[in-house]
Amino acid sequence: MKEYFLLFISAIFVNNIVLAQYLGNCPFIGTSKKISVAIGMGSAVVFVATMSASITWAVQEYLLDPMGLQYLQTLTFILVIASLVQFVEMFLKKAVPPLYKSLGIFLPLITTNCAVMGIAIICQREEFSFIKTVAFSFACGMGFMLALIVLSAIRERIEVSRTPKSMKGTPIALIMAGLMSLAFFAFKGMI
Amino acid sequence: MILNSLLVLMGLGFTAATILAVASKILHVKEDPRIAQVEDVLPGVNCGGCGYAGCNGAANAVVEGKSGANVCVIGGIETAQAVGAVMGLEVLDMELELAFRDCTGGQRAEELFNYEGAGNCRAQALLYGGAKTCPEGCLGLGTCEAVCPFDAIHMGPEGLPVVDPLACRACRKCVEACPRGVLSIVSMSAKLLHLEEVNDCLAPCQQKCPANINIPRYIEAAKNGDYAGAVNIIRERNPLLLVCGRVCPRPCELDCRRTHVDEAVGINMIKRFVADWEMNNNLRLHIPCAKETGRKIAVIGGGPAGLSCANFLRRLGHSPTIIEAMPELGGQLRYGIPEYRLPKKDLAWEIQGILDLGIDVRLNQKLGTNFTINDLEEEGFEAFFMGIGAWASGTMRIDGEKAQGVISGTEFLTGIGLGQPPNIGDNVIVVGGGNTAIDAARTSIRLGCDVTLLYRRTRAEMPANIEEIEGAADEGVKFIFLSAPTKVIMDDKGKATHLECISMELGEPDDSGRRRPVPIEGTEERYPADTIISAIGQKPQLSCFYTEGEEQCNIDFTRWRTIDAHPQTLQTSIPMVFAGGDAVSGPDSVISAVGAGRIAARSIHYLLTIGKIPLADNTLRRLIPYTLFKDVDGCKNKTRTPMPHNCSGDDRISTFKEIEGCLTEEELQHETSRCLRCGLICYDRDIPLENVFTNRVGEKVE
Amino acid sequence: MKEGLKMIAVLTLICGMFSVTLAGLKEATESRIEEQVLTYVQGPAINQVLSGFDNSPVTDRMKFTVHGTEERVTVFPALKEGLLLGVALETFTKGHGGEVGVMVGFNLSGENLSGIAITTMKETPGIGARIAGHGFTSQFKDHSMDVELTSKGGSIEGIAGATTSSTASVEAVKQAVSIFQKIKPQITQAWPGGS
Amino acid sequence: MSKLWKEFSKGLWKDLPPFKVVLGLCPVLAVTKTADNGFGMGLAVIFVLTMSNVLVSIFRKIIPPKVRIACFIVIAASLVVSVELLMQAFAYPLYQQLGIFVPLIVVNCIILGRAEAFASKNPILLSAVDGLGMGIGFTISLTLLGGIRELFGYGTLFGTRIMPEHYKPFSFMVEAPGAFVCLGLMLSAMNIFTSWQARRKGQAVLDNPGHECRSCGICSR
Repeated sequence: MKEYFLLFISAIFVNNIVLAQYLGNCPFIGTSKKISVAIGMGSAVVFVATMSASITWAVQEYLLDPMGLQYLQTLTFILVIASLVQFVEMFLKKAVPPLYKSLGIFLPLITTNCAVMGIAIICQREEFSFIKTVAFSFACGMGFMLALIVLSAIRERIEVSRTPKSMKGTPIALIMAGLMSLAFFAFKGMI
Repeated sequence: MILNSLLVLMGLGFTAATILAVASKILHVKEDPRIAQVEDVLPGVNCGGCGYAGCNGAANAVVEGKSGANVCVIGGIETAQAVGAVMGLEVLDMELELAFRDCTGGQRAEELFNYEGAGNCRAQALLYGGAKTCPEGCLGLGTCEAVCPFDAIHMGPEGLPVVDPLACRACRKCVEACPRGVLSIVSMSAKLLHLEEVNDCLAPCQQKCPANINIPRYIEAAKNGDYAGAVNIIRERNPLLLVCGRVCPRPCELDCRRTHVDEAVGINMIKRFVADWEMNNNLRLHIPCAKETGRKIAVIGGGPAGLSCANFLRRLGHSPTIIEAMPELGGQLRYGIPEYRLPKKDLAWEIQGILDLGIDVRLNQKLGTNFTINDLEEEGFEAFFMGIGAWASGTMRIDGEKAQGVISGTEFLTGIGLGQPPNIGDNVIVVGGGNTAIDAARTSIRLGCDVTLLYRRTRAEMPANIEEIEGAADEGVKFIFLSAPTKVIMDDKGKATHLECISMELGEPDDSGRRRPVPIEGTEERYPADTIISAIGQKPQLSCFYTEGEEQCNIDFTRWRTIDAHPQTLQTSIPMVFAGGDAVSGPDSVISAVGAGRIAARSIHYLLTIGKIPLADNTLRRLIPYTLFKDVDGCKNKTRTPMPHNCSGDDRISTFKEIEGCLTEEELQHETSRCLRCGLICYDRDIPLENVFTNRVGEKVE
Repeated sequence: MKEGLKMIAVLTLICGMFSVTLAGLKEATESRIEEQVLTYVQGPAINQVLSGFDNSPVTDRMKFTVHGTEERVTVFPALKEGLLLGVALETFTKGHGGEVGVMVGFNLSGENLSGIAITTMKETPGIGARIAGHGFTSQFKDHSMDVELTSKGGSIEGIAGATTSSTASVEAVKQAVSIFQKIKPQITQAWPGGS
Repeated sequence: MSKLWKEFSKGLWKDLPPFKVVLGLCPVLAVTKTADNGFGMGLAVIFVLTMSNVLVSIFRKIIPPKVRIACFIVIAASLVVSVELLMQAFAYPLYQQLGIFVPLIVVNCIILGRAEAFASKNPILLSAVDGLGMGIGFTISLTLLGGIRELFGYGTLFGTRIMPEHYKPFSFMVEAPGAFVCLGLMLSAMNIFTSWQARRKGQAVLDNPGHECRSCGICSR
């Protein structure tokens, strides 16, 4: 139990997927202008990351490893993730329309989110068990969501404050992200 | 290994593709195929500028008809045409929407405190709601300019955003960004449909005007020489500007802030100038109408209320038909107001302009006699407007009223209007103190009679316009105040010869706030009269609503025997029937009828399009107290231009020539320059505004 | 349906095409990649556990079959002027978070360990991961072939709080010792002994 | 020729990623600890981008629109796998340094973005030139950013000591926060430069020169 707790803390705070591991930065900057959007995108990432990490775990364990085709990891993973995302989108649209309305529009944005692919690959490189993979990918997704929501909250405030003209928009967002990352550094001592 | 790789990858590709292909079949949500087509032609950027959730959401909205082909704000006309091609929509018919700034204050609006924080309106609004005294005014820090993705907004020299209509794509970004609701995205229809709300920027004159004409704006336009602009602004609220420019009792001028400096701005003279300018140059400025809807509406009564209602319905895209009982349109404008106040040719010119929008007319058709509402319903009319006016005269309730030579004011004026002046002899007594009484008296003067006007209260209580009373006095009408008729004396043939009257004194104030006249016993007096015109208490003729032989009708009336209609929607007890003008309010001004016509048109439009009539709870109902100042400082006196007169002397009392004239351009310049350009609470001072801080609205800190 | 079939066909074919290309590329680069991996992953570890050689242990590596089993072991020789000084080999045991890989160096002259280095491990950072630290591994330098943790009566101090990781690395060393002893004759045959 | 040059040069300045078009941020931030790494990553991207543009352009006529993205992904992923293999074979230390970001080239928006926005609509040569230009632009940016971070963070440039002996490395620069802040400052500097240039030429100064995620068509799928 303690192990999983540590895994959670580590994935969300210490090794935050965006702020410490540099993954998923495009949507991090791109969808952090409004809190409402950030929440939608964040939950979509949690959902898809958990799901794709689990499936890719199975692909690796039962397909690539037995056949000795580890070198095709990248190719198979991205193929699986892309189809998965598209499938989930179709499924949600049919089965759970309310969820689709709140989450669905972010799903297409996720295919090319390197956080999702990155989490899947990290799970493989760390040789996690299945349960650990699920837990880790979920925690990483939560970390992404946390960072995204915090940044969007900051940006909503920044929007109304005096920033140098050249800093407006993306530059100041990046610097804010840098300061957040610095703040998250403090968690390094936790574990 | 090559074989393995081949098998695994092909297998994977095959599986993925198959699953997706099958899933897309099984999980296929029944969607209009046009959604995908529309989505294909949209830019696919998911920017959200259109207000829908991504391009897919926008495509859905288009297909469901919630949005037009021009849904995409960034795609421009090409995208709109492509979407239109998919949907089979005509793109050019889409109504143009633009960002519109309500506030006119800018730098002249006073500030509560000196703000030196972040240069952003939203930041300033976080601090006590912003530094401007006016609760609705533009803060002027240009957040809208910053958020505009199309570079269409720039801060003007007055500290107000100026929208470039060519660059604006109505993306709503500025509307969302503005913390004060100064900007809105409006189309022409939206402007016509808007009911003034207390948080709009409303100068007192605009609040007071029964039709809520945007007076400061049209005066501003007239001042800048943009007479066409002024005409268009007036037409947003009042299609009868030639008429009102002549006969309006101008309630707006009563509350003009300039009255606290010297005299009210001659608002109506300015209106008349621009209206005459259009007519005299025979311009017939283009009046835009929304896309045709094909909904048929019957407007019963071709008076000011009916004309106004039909005009606005037509401009909103519907197809109204005016059904008029008289041989010509105009109602009281034609048959009540004498020629010397409103020349018939001007009226005809104005009415023609309205009819030219595409309004059908049926003349000589009287409700209840020639047709019923049921007939019209069977004909395909979907809604009805009752603008039947108040044509029935009240009685004097005295003996001998049935005598020959006693006629009602409306009857008399109608006869004149129809070109059949009744034979009234030499001595005429007019009973009543309203405009109808004065009109009857002044008309009788022009027919060469000796006219006496009898009113039971004093001159100060007369409901008629002061100018009218003065005009009547100038023309030789004799007034007998504090006198009420008691009996008509007849000769053997039943013809009236004298009117017996009794003197009155003013007692306690009654419900209307006016002091009730009380007769003084024993003061009866007889006045000789060939004709007695009773011009008191006009009421609507309601008999037309009763089908023959039935006691009841399904429309409700008030206890004053007017039509009972909801004050904000003008809906009657029958949902599809609306009523307005004198028929609802009792005898009232033209401008009130015009205002009612627009409100009814708005209600009908909403009922026909969305099935309900939306009402904001902050609709303007009475004057906003904090906008009515007791004193207006910082302004120098400027004399009001006197009303120009066209004729005098014999010409005036013996012919029906129009009396009042129109301003010259110089006079117009002077008069428009007197306007303080009021906003909700701001106005133009002669002294610069720097360091004028107020702690409460309208009160200066010493 | 026809469109669906085309979709499937195109995707499958593209996958197939690229898989062949990639497999070819993989075949072609396989040996070179192995070399690179050995140079950059095992190389540094070998440098830690062996000393005084002038050859490239990675290039001169050889594979031996452990006597009595099917297992094949790669042995890296340390040669000086063509004479064998010592050898290194890598063994793996199960640790806390996965496999622990240990490179164990043997001194041919003194018949004892020349040192060990951890090549791969995924132990808990800050605790088990300390087995890779100098404090732990240096205990093995010039240690006799008989290694055991103090808790089990030996002389190697385990890492406090990381019994599993310590045991795993010691087990790996033990395993390496047993392999070394089994293949020692083959080694001395393959390279001329220095001593 | 001029058309080719136009397509090529736009990646070098007009649409220079990631400064003018904020795309592919992850590798930009992650692998620019040193100029070396940035340059290596850039080379890998050039290879994948050019090749994927060429391949997409070749296949653009036979790929059904519905599986378009899937096919592009397969093409890009295959190229990335090749890069992985080649890098392991010939530049193993770089492969170790770049780590997880080599496979992640496949999800770099630039690759799919160019495939979708350009290569799927243009002939082979133009696509190749477009990919090459964008790739080189990306490489220059990465090397520049890497150089700056390395210079301040380690005091070296391409591994050679540049800063004076007594310079104390500012290790903030090579950590994650430094990456964000440094990129932010560079973007801002870029803005200042662009507006200065525009003003010099007498053009209207745009407030936000395209730092929106708009140009990448891929997010929308």
